[in-house]
Amino acid sequence: MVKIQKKDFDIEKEVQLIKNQYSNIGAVSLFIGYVRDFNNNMDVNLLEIEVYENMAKKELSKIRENAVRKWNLIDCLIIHRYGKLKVNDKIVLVASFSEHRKDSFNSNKYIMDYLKKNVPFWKKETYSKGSSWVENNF
Amino acid sequence: MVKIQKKDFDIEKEVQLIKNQYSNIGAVSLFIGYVRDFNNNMDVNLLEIEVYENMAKKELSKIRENAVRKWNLIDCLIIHRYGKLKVNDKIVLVASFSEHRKDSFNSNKYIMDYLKKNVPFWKKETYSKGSSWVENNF
Amino acid sequence: MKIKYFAWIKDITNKDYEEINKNHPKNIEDLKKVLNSHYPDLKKHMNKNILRFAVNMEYVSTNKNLNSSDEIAIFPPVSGG
Amino acid sequence: MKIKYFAWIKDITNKDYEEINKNHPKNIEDLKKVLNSHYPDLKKHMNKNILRFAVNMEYVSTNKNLNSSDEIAIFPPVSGG
Repeated sequence: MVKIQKKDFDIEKEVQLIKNQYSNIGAVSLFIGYVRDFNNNMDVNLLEIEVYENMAKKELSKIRENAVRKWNLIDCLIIHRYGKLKVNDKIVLVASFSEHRKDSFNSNKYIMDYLKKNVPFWKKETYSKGSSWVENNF
Repeated sequence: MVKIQKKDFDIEKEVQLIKNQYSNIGAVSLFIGYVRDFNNNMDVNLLEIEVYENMAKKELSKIRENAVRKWNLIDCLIIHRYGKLKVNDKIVLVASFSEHRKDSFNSNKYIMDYLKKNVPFWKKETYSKGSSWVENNF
Repeated sequence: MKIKYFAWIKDITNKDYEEINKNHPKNIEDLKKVLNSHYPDLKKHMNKNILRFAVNMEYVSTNKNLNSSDEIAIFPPVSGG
Repeated sequence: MKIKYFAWIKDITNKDYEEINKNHPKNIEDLKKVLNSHYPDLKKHMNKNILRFAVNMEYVSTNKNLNSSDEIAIFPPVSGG
């Protein structure tokens, strides 16, 4: 499943919702991205995330399906938030569900790498003085 | 932190306990291992995990410290359960906390690989007929 | 034809989107010329080749032909995750 | 000297641990001989070189000397995680 939402999420609940459906899941790899207090040596007060929602949904669904096929995943969940976020808030969750850990690990990394490069979200950071659009480093 | 315990754990709570202490965490990688319903083509009813507790704690602490040093992690949490577990129960959690995702990903994989090979836990599966000690596949 | 702008492109165009319904650009290169002429501040970015184009929510990297019903998006490198 | 057994080793020795307080084995090779003689069913596993030994909770792979105060553990390949 792919979710693009403003609201926060509970990791345990999101994982259990999927885990409860499959007793053959042995391995779950998760990545969670958070808003950091410092970036580019600037003290971040607020992070605004803009999204091209329909295209983001399309891109995330595509990469999710590719990952499921490539690593034979049992399921895969991607959540990305948008709107105004504070320091320490969650931004993104990628959860890969498989029988064995190798597939969950590799697919998780693959999805995050793709997401950072291709899915149309943009971050704008507000500092004590001014603000700027973020460029991703790889 | 390293925890060896009988009881279940809540992923969200365990992650937040650590995340709340550091505003510079941008990336958290998690691995969670679960009891699967099938293993070695046998229908698993019950999984018993035995542990050499003092040595397991020592080994996990050692690998945790190595990972923190090697990838400059902000923190790292390992939880491993023992005792009688049912299908769908959580077995293990490894959580790596870093500024950027590369370090959390790589350390997470490293810890799980080491854990599977060297930390003194043993699984005994009970099937509808009989039981057997598990051998890890890599 | 609908053209959508995102992130700091929007700061230059001063709008989220616009519609061009008559004499719309025939392809992506045409569109770039139209935009450069409407928004002179966009030109230096356009020349650096860092902007990304999507037509109907699919990335395009070639000089694709455009139809009047297309939704085109122009945006800087993404920074989600 | 305390010797601890785990997993299916315990099924062979029929005990979790035992103490050897007089004439204790001087090193790991000595210990292997003593165990093979006390527990004949252990011998075939010992010969296959799959068992792991720890002294005071550290793995040993060489023929380490043993002291009377040592805690030794003998176990099959681990299977946690």
